[in-house]
Amino acid sequence: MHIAEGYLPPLHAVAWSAAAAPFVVHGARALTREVRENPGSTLMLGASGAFVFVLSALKIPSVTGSCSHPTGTGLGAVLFRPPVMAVLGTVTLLFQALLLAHGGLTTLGANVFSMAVVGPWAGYAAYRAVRALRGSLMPAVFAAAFTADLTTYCVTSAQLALAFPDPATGFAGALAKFGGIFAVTQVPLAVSEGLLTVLVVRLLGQSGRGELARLDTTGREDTTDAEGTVAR
Amino acid sequence: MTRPAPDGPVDGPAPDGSVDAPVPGAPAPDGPASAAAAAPVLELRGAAHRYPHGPAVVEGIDLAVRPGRALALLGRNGSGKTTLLRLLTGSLRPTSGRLLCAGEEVRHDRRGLDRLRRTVQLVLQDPDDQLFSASVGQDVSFGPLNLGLPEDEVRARVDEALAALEITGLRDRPTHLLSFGQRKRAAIAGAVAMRPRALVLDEPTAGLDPQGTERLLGLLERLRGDGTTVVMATHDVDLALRWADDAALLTPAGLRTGDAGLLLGDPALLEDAGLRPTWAHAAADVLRAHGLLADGDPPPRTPQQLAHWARPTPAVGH
Amino acid sequence: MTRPAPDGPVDGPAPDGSVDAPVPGAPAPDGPASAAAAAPVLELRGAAHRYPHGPAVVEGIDLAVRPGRALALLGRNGSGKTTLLRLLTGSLRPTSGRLLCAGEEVRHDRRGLDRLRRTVQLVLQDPDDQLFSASVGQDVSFGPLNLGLPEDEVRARVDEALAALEITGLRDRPTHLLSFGQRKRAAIAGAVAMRPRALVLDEPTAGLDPQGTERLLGLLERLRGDGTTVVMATHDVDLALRWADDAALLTPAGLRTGDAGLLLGDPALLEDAGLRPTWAHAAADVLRAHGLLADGDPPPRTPQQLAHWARPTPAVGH
Amino acid sequence: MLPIDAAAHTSRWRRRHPVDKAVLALGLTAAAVALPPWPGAVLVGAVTLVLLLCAARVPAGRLWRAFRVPLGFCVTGSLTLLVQVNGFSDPAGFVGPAPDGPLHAAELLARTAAASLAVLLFAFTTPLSDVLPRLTALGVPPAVVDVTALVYRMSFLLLDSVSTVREAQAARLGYTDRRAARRSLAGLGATAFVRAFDHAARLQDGLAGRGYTGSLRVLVDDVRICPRFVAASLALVACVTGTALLLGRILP
Ligand SMILES: Nc1ncnc2c1ncn2[C@@H]1O[C@H](COP(=O)(O)OP(=O)(O)OP(=O)(O)O)[C@@H](O)[C@H]1O
Ligand SMILES: Nc1ncnc2c1ncn2[C@@H]1O[C@H](COP(=O)(O)OP(=O)(O)OP(=O)(O)O)[C@@H](O)[C@H]1O
Ligand SMILES: [Mg+2]
Ligand SMILES: [Mg+2]
Repeated sequence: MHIAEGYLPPLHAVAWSAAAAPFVVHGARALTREVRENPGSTLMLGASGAFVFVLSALKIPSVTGSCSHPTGTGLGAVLFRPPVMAVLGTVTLLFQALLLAHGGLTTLGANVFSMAVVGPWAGYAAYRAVRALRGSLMPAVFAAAFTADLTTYCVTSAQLALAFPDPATGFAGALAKFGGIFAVTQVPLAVSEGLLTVLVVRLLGQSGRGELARLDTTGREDTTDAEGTVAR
Repeated sequence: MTRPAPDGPVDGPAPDGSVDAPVPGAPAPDGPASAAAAAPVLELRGAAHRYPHGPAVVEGIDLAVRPGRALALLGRNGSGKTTLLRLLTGSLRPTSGRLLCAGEEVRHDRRGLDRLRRTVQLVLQDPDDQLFSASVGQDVSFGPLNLGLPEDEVRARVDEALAALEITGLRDRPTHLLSFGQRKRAAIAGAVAMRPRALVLDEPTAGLDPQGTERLLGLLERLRGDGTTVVMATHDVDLALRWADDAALLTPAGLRTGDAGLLLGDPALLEDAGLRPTWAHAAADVLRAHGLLADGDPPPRTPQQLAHWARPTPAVGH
Repeated sequence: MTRPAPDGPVDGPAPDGSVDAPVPGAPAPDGPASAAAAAPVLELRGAAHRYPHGPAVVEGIDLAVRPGRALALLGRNGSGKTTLLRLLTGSLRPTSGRLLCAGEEVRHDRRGLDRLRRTVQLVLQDPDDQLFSASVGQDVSFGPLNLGLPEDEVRARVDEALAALEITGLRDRPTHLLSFGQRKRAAIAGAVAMRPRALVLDEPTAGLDPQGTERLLGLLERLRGDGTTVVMATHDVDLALRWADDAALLTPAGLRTGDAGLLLGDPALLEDAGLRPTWAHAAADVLRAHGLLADGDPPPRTPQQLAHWARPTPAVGH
Repeated sequence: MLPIDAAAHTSRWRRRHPVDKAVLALGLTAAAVALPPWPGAVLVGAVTLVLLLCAARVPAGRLWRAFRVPLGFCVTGSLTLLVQVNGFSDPAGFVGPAPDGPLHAAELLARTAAASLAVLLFAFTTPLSDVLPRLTALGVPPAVVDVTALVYRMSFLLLDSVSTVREAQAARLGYTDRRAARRSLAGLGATAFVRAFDHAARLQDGLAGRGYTGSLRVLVDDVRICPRFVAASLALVACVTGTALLLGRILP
């Protein structure tokens, strides 16, 4: 769930944009460096971005029976690394704002911060943590997707609570209010997305196309994978 | 897509006046068709479809797919062939009009579509749109598993479908390592494993080499022999003439349906539908003009058949 | 892909013994060809290619693309047509053998390829593999900009290419809202804007309806008139016979090149190459057998031409 | 395929420079967010609606279908302001109606609705394909612009294939029950991934022949920024702002 256009007061909108900017700029630098060193990667990065965009447009059934859209940021972060995901996530959010009227331009900063920065980093951290504990690939992938999804919603709740503190109990009350609403809908969705991501990764593995080389190299920094592309 | 205005009514009798002549290309009345039930397997009545925000793509469509008959659907690019096939198989819901399956109206809800999909299966033009599992065998098993069949039965169906398409040897191969023709057959196997009464194929021979086309036609013939009704969309007029019993042509003035031999021998109608005249009819005209082919006899269906007439003793008929 | 074993040597004289007969389908010697230079625009000598981890796909290829002549490349699925075209245009490097451009050997480094690409352009089968930009005009400008031309010149080239393909009206249209035929022409425009001496097309008529095919052939004819040499891969034997001066057939025994009329009239060779006999040759055989066509005259190239012979006074020739 | 995108490509203002439209639409968006909701946002919303329907001639039906998506979010978002959390110890109950809740909710609704409309004014008149190549002028690194433009083009192809594959799965009863749906969706996700990268590889081949060496520079139309349109837009935004502030003093 994105924060809708005009939902945040101007000060908040500016502040969240400022908070997200360094991450996006860092990502843009990493991407530019990647492209300079390896010209072919432009197309691979385009494909990654399209994949993330299309993934976020898929409708998946949630455990509760309702339908919702996955964020796809956990899988994206594991496959393409969080800095690059900051850029791809920003592009996705921009497209959603202008092509689908989801989210918005004034709230872009806030949405980028939750979905393209915190979510991917948290998901990636969860993935690395499980792997470091000698967990196998599938639990790690589940952890990445689940964590990325859930932290995104936690951050969104906090953003909303900061903007609209509860008249009686202030920030804490508002956090409970927004967090409570989201918890009901988002925890099942995060579980769904985690399970689905595991299935997708398993299928990719079975097809033996080498795409998963990306996942296997993520344990070692700065090694280029079979396709010599995005991961860095 | 610019369409030429229709140049005159196309509903009159066929211009060659051969309406009453024995129908070339039609199977004998005691062919496999007559055994099946008389009600059309699938029927569209007054169906129309418009995509959101667009004009109507097809309108006022009356089309009956008769059991056991081979139906070819022809028309120019963008005329709505794929749309029509999707209407026929329930993938799209007509914006007006009705779809009937074995005489009963199809309701476009979950249960209605479930039932329809046990009767009819669509094979898309691009096999990659249908193959999404890791191996051929897995992919073919997808449909039968969704039918809720027990594992043994699923296995049997997969075996049967792979055998029917002559790709048993490819069962464990990953789909992306297959050649185009192999992927095409794997996609058809996935549909055949559902044991549909009608199989609907969108441009099945596009991208296949001539011998691959021959082979595919042979396979479809076998499926027909087993009682499956087959519908295909194609741009290849000679192929349609050779293969189909009935033809349906999408023209700017609407859908024209009828006997394949008659419709595809009508130059004005072909022109309207964005097609070119068939070699077969041109050759038959030449042969008839020179007394080499009797008026009621069917045209040669392949270059090989035509070549018979070049032999010292022309084999009339074939 | 299973290939039949070659049934005997295929390098002997054409079995119909017509080597010395005037070549049907070839242009008169004072056609547009003779004006161009005599050295082949492109030439492969003893070229072979194997993809990593695979057997050699093509081997011992000698192929010369002569200026001003239309060359058709035929062969079954997976026989290596696309591979050969990519070798010819430098997008693959032969694992052995050489590529010559206008008589000079091409070095597969940045500079050598840059020069080659000013001479030859490849149009892929799927237009979506070439259109990367959201608007047609922008996409067509990509190549000329890479040539380092000034903006005015780029604009002029874009205008010219769009006009040549008759899609000036589509300049601002987004590529994802175009029909297949329109995208195909946009992709060709992107190549034409490079003003190549040779244009190489991979199955350009696949997926086009017959009238769209006609239109594309007309456009290619115009480009040839302007001095562009055109090469195409196709599965459509009758189309190749009608359009091409020269033919190259990929058979299990190797590449056979020669006059299109001769090669495509050889049933054994066609069989070897996974093709079927042409209607045109079958019809010509029938006409000759009945004294309706002189021995040296070319076969009818289209059903419409064949139909002339059905008229009361058969028009010999056409 | 995406209705807003399709409409933007045939917009009456298509031939205007994106900056023209950005100044107008984003100026109005800023006004909608920054001005006091009453009467500011209401005024901005009304002006934007008139511009959309009368000046840019966006068909009302299309606009409504696009607008109801953000409107749904706006409404549910504002509803949360109707309640307040009292805490467990409060005798009035854990939650209760917020004082001035309806007022705050209405204000928020007005603000989000007006801002959404103003952004739709831009989205409905300006295809992204006109915007993206010009982003370098704003200081966006060329590599990022190239990638963004590719994402745009490839997304449409991928959306198309994903919906086709989904349809093919449905035809084989892939969405009849939850288990089947999960298998189908996993196949869909994996297919999307594989397709995206296959397409990138093929595109790379296709572009190499046209001299691709890492940059996807293209020539954009030579439409110019229209100073009069920009000036008029700024004047309109200023006028709306002034009127809103003035009315804010006069009105209760
Ligand atoms: N999903 C869609 N949304 C909007 N318009 C569509 C969609 N699919 C097809 N169309 C339009 O509907 C018309 C008919 O398309 P359809 O694919 O049915 O034609 P076709 O006869 O199958 O063409 P082809 O021979 O190229 O396969 C075309 O003008 C096409 O642009
Ligand atoms: N990138 C690749 N890597 C490995 N093998 C390949 C690759 N591309 C093609 N091949 C193989 O090389 C052979 C020739 O392929 P090619 O695409 O040249 O055939 P083609 O004659 O163009 O076939 P079609 O008529 O189906 O287009 C095939 O067996 C194919 O599987
Ligand atoms: Mg179609
Ligand atoms: Mg090929």
